[in-house]
Amino acid sequence: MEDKIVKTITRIIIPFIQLYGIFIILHGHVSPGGGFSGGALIGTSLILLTLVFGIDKAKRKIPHNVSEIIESGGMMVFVAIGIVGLALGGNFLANIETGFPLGEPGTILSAGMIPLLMIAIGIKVASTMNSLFHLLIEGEIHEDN
Amino acid sequence: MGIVNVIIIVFLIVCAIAVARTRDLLSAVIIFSAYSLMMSVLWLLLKSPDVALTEAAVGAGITTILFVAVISRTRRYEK
Amino acid sequence: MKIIESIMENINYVGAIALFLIGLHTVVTHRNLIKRVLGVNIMGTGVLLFFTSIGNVAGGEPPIFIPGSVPGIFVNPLPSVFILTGIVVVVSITVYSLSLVVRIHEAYGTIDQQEITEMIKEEEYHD
Amino acid sequence: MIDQLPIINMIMFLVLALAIPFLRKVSFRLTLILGFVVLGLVTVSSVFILTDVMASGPILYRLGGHERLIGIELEVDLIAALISLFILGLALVIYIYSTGDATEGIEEREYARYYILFFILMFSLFGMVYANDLFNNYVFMEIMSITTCSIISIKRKKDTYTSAFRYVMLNEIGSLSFLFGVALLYMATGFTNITLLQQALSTLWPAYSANVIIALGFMLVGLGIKAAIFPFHIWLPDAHASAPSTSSAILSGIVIKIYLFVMIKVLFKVFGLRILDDLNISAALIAIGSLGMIFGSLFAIAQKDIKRLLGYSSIAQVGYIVLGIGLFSELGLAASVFHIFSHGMMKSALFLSVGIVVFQTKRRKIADFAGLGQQLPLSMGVFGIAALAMIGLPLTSGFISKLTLGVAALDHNQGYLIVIVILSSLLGVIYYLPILVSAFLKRIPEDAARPHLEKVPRPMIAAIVILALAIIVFGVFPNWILDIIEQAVATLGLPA
Repeated sequence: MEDKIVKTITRIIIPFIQLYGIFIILHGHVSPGGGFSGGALIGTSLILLTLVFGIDKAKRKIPHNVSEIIESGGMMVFVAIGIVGLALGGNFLANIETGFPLGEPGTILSAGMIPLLMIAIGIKVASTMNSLFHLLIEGEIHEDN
Repeated sequence: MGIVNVIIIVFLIVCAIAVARTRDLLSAVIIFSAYSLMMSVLWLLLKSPDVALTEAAVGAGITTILFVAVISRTRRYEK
Repeated sequence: MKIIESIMENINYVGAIALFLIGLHTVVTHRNLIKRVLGVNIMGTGVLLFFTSIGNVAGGEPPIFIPGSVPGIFVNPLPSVFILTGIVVVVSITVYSLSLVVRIHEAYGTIDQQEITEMIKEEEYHD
Repeated sequence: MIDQLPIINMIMFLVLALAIPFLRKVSFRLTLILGFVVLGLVTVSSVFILTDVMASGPILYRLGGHERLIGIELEVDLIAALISLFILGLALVIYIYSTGDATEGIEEREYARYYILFFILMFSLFGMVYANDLFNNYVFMEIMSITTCSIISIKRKKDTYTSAFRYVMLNEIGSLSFLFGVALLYMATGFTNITLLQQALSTLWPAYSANVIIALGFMLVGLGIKAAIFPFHIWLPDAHASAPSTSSAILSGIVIKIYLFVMIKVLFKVFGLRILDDLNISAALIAIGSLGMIFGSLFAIAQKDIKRLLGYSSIAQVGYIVLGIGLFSELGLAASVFHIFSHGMMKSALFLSVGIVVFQTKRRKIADFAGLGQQLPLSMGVFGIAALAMIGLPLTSGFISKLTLGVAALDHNQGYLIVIVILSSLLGVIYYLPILVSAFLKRIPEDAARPHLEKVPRPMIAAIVILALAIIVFGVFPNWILDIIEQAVATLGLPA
């Protein structure tokens, strides 16, 4: 798309969308929302980027191999946080028993490990949504081995 | 249940039937997007703001975009 | 009149079942593949709406704890969790089947089930 | 420590699947070796779990230590431990086979993707076997349907896409029906945990009979679609015909069986015998099973493509299992579980040996099998053993399962079912025997053009030989396993 208005508006609006997504991810345990919805919002902003600036530029920003690493890595972080509970004698994904600091209810730094899980999920979902969109408009994943 | 709830449900059913009957796939997808948005309003009414937020972001946002992307790659009208 | 009243009272359940059936009808009878994916989506939201209606309590509040306030009656938060998971699942199924639709279109040049079936039959005939 | 083993098993599969994209860049061999190590470790820990469960009862595990009402609970009882070992055994054999050749249409660079899918599939299989929660069963079902569809459509060929699409649509109808059933039960009781549901339903059943009946119907239809029980089987033959052999073996040998296991769980652990007897589910299941046995075999006779034939034969065999479940007696259920094992081995052996034949000759029509017995004695020999086991020849595992099923039917005073079992076996003779006869006994003239044969990698041969041996061992010494199965089934509270 060669429309200057669209490009300018997109440039302005994308940071705000992403900020809102980050807000939702970080406040997942105190207010509505969480990793998935916030990640989906960030993913939408990345899709908007692709729609306006074309797939080549979007791919230069987040290449396929990077997003692959982010996706696997996000899940790995999730599992790793779960294993911390296992290693410290509690059950898998144990929260309080593991000794995560609980903080003060109602603030961001509370609820033990849940914010960490939310961040891992959020990053993974955002990247997955983006790469799924790329996959659909391109058809094939070009793997660069 | 309030009257708003009933109106939303009727709207949802009408939208669903419209999605099934419309021959133009792009219109069907747009109607589906409106359907999702209405669904998220209904979920807000039913006191599940979490779900409403997610449905608005995912159902009305990403799903629609993906459908439109696929339609642009395949074809628009149903035979 | 009594019937209408009871429908009005349970409008969410009625709506959920209606949506489920409309979606099912779309998946089963439609020839167009994209329409069938849309049908799955409608079916899914129907089931999820059913779940929410179960968790809803008349006069309840959203299950969010605000420090300093006196909590009233909360609606059941567990169905919300189910629905969130359900939405994720339905989206992933949608994306997967859409990518299949794209591949099918590349292979056959059409997304009409009946045309595809005819093409496959013809190929088998030539074998 | 032993309490943590179930979740550790699942985590190992998940972590390996997630690590493959990183490992691939180092070396592909490493991935293969690591996969082998993980499968071995999980096998060891599953054996530990089995011995522990046999000694001291079911293992309960709560994720995050939350209570039953809101948390995710895993329960490993004796049947679950047995079934997980069965999955592992078959998966190991299929894994060995696929290290020799995952090809047959899969491109070289797709290998890594195949193994990612394989391990995520294993993760979801274990999740389904262990989960003591209907909603989690649904979630794992969905993970499984996406991974199985991808494994079917991994071959970049035209017809795989359409069959995968049909599979995914029908599967989705099935799982949403299941979810609807779960929602109805949740509406009536407020639980999705199986243990709590069972307690609640036994008291609530008269009050919420409409909910329970509709929920049972929806769940049975959903699982029926997924397990390819007779009237809902239409997706199965297409999916088998177009998929690579390893995928067909996984699909027919493991995936379908797990849905049947979930059906056992839903029927006997959630609803319980009283509700089922009140609704007379037994007769319905027996009828559906018998119809499946007859019609599956009849359809199989008409096939020209060997893999389609095997697919239809699977439908008939699922009929046996449903029939055994429908008898609602300990012996019947034991026969079903034994048939789950033995059919898993037989069908995998058939698919994998056909896979070798297709690999070597590049042909898959039944007519092309003529005279192959002399050329490929080993793979056709395994095919022959497995086919004879399918028919139910003594000294094979297929015979034992049919015998047990017949005895169970007699115990249940339904002797006419034996006639159906025998009839279905005879139909099996009609479609399996001609292949064997023409493969081994038909003489091809010396000057006839013989198909060019490719060299077979050793792991593939090893895999099918292991399966053939297992079929015979299970057939000669069935009591090893039947004893444990009967002990396991006894925990479900069925009449003897």
